[in-house]
Amino acid sequence: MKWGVVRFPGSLDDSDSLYALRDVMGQDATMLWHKDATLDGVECVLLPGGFSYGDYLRAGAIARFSPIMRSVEKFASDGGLVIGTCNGFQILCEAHLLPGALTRNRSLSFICEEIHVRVENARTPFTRAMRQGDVLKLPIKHGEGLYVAREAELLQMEERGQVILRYCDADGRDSEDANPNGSTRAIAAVANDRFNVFGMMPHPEHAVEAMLGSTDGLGIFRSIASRS
Amino acid sequence: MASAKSLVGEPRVDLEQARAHGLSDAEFERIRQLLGRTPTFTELGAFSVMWSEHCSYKSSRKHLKTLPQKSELVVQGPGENAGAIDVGDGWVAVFKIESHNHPSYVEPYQGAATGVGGILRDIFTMGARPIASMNSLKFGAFDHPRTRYLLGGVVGGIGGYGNCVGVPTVAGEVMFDAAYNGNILVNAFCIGLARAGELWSAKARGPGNPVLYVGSATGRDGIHGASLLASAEFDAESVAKRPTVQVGDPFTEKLLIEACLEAGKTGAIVAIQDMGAAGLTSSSSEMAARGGLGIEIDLDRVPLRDQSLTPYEILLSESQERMLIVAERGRERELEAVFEKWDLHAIVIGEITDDQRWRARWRGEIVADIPVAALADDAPIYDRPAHPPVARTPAPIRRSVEPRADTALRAMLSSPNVASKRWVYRQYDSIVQGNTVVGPGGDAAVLRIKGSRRALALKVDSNPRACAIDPYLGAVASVVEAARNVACTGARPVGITNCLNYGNPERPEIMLQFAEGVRGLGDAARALGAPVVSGNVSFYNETEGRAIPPTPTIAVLGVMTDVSRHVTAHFKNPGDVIAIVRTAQPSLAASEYASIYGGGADALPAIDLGRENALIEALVAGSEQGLIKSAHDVSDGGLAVAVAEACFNPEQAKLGAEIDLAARGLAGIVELFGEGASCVVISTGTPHFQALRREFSGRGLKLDDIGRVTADARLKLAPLIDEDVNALYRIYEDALPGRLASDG
Amino acid sequence: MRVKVFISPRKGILDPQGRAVEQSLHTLGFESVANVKVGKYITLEVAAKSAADAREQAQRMCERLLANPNIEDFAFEVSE
Amino acid sequence: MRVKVFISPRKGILDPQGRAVEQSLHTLGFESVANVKVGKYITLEVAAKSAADAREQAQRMCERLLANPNIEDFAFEVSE
Ligand SMILES: Nc1ncnc2c1ncn2[C@@H]1O[C@H](COP(=O)(O)OP(=O)(O)O)[C@@H](O)[C@H]1O
Ligand SMILES: [Mg+2]
Repeated sequence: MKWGVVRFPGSLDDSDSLYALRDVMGQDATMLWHKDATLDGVECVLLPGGFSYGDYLRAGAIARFSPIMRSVEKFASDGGLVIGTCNGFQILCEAHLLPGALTRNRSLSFICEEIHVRVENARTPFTRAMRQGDVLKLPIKHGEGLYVAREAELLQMEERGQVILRYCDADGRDSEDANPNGSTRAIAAVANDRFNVFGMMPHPEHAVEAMLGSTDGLGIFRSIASRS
Repeated sequence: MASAKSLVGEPRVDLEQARAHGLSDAEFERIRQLLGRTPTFTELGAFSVMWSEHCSYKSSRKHLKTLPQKSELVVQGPGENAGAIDVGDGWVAVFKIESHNHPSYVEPYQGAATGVGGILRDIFTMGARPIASMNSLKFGAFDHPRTRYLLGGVVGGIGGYGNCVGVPTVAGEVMFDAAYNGNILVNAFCIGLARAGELWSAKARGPGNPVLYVGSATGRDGIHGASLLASAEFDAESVAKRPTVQVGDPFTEKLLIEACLEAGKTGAIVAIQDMGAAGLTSSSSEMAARGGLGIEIDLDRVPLRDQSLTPYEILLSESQERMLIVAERGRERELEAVFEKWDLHAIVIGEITDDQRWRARWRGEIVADIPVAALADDAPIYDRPAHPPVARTPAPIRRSVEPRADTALRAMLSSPNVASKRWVYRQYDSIVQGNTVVGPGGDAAVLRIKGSRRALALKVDSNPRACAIDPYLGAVASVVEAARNVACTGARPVGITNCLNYGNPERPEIMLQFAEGVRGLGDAARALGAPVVSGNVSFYNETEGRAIPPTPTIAVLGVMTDVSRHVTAHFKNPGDVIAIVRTAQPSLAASEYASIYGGGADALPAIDLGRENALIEALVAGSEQGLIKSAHDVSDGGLAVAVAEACFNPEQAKLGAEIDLAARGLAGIVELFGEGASCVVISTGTPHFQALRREFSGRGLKLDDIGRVTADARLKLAPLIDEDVNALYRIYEDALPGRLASDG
Repeated sequence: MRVKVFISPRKGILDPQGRAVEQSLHTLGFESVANVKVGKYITLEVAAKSAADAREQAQRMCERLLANPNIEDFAFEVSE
Repeated sequence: MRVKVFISPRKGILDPQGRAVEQSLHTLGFESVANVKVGKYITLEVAAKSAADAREQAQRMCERLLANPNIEDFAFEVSE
């Protein structure tokens, strides 16, 4: 599968994502520049973590107007696969490609630590290589990861299975302590209603090598790659 | 040649004015001699910053010269923006530490943030990509009214800046002590990697080469900031200097990192330096001075945030995120294109000349015209008197009651100095760039080098309590502690950077502390074969006449040849042998125990540097052979705390330890809680114990089997302590957040 | 024309910052303080033919960039 | 009483956020926009004997907590 990782000014995990895809997983992956309009024929677009445009105003608010985002919107509306991690998730929400928004963590401070999430829906292109109920150990590192959406919208999302990952403890149980940022309904990842656009706050690209703590991020990338 | 003119409306330059600029009468006289006339106001400003302690090292230079600066691995010693060491496989590590103490006390968030920004620029101007940061923080007593505010602001600022530029913060230290109530310390470290043979320089070459300005526009930020703030003692009045606070823009810094590293690949950069303290003045004059050349700058071309800035202000501004580049003539376009790509502008503001003068023009006038060397090299060098204070340190207060050992252990684990610093470091991105094998929480950070089996280990340490008792031994202890932390991971210490935080050097007793500190640093560095390749001096850390304790902050870089052999601090398997090795007997002097319960000593145990080096060698050899399962340095809180910490693996169900103190002759307060003797708690599988023991005994050290790792999560230090490890862990983890959440 | 934009967290949306500020104010002795909301205050200048034109531009700026309608409400004022 | 507090980056102090927003507004076609500053908008309720009392409390809240005097200016309005 051919992947494109978008580099915005202020992207930070762009090289790490490319490394995870290319060097660790042996995928065909290329860097895309935010000022370009072309997606270079990729089959999956990854919007990486970071502080695009310094996260000034609101995380992702300015990046969503980068020239490449037009193409990403078009690509998504044609059914192309788009995944946003951390800042990428924030950008996708700002661009209205995903429902809801990400706001300041409940603690008001940046949090970098390993957390656990549970796979809530394994019938999506982003989770199909895993099983429902699987618990993944992944790192988070963000200051604005508290997921919010309108109550009616949340209910609808739950019904359709758009809540893809939820924070939980190491044994997969729900617990207030296991929700690191205070996200509504402990939501860590969501998809759009067509299930081709996906955003997650944890960093799968930082969980691909045992020496660095976890390989659970591979499940996400393998799911996507298994399409072709 | 027309000499520089004063401008209409500029203040008159006389002795009074020179004094207001922090110059001594003799210094002012010397300036007039060097120029053959009275300087203009703009020139006076330039001299005052360049001849400040901060930029000229006038009081410290004589001592710093004595430090060991060479080894076969040193690629760049002091003199450039940062030092560099060959770490193998074609890589060079570039690193430095710097203070941002006073700005952080005035405005903690921005002060700490801009401290991080400044040290990053020192690294990437060497052509190295920054790969990790560390910080060393000293606050006042935890319950001092300003401490929480300062702690929150400083940690927020370090995270706010570091997280946004994509450089992981991988280790550090935090201490609370009433001695810092009015003068906190914020020391920031950064390390980068470059390919061997591809370092850049800050030495101008080629008369006629253009000088380019890159980055943020110039504002009134920090004028007389670093120089005055860092050179003047702190009192209530300086709080009123607030409007000059510098604000950091990490987003622009990130663009600068990428753009500069990309621009460097064109080969069109001759020299590059960031505009740090003393901004345009220091960067331009220092680059010219290093090349033995002159430089001419047209101030009308400098991008300004506010058009009303005067030449004086433009030259002295310390606005952040700005770089000065000397380019190869005719290749400006290539550089401009790279910076445009990153939405930054490179603007030609001057050129290199061959007349060895530092000249600035503004609106058709020459506003400054000074021999480059006068500014950058001819600051006076002082051999300041150094002798001990008349009064000696008062003898420590005796303990009235001896607490129970288990009570003391719990008190220690909940002391902010010993307790987990997770509250701090979880606010830092410690994993970006994907190299952090061991992040904050370990004895030292371990970073792999992609495409190589090698890894780097890093730690920063200081020991002001020991330095207060004995500034020489305290400095030695700080070096060996940082080095030992690095060796505990299996890495061999290869280089040192340091930030020397002291009081007012014009006071002989402070100067003695400083001289002794430098001597200790030098002796320890020599003994460990780890040269000092960069550093920073921060004097005048005083409030209302009271100096901080001498605080040399030491960062050590270690290299391991095979990252898969790295060692961490936590016990691994039940049944493993717990062993300790020590270079001397512990003591309560300068200990956390004495600071809580009283009863310290007024002398430190001697340090045998030969044994310290042997300990490091044995740790490295043992881990390279895979004989060590865990190694943890005994530091604040002594042996009892170190063994407890080794049980605290946050990643998995806790293990316990069973140690019969009585049988080993360790069942005393000093044995349990004493510090100062380099001591390491090691665990190893029983089959490896004898081989490991031989590694130590072959080097004249004794590795003592003191107990076993247990599956039962209890800490048993018979007959004194028998505690539930999970309960202790909660005390240790909850201490900082709990205290911060409680009112007051 | 000068434009002042006031952005507040929408009712019903968590405002952890507002809550933290409220608690700190209580600790500082302002015990009666309630209902604290922390939003953004943006000021700018814009060339406009008329106040109506400026208002129209401000409205579009808020909708497109300055506020996020999912979580924020906005209001603005225009003056010479 | 209702209090509205307006906090802006102090004049002369770098406001990177304002600059980023300004550039983004230009890209979105609002080319004439200038001098963008991004600050905070805080609203709260406070029990007060009088408008003067409320103003006095608001002043102290701003000085002690809401604004950072090193880099920010503040203003406020009080209403019933
Ligand atoms: N300011 C900080 N930033 C990052 N990490 C920190 C900071 N302070 C402490 N740490 C981490 O917490 C752990 C304990 O630090 P410290 O008490 O200095 O270690 P030691 O026991 O060697 O003295 C270390 O892993 C250290 O890197
Ligand atoms: Mg320490």
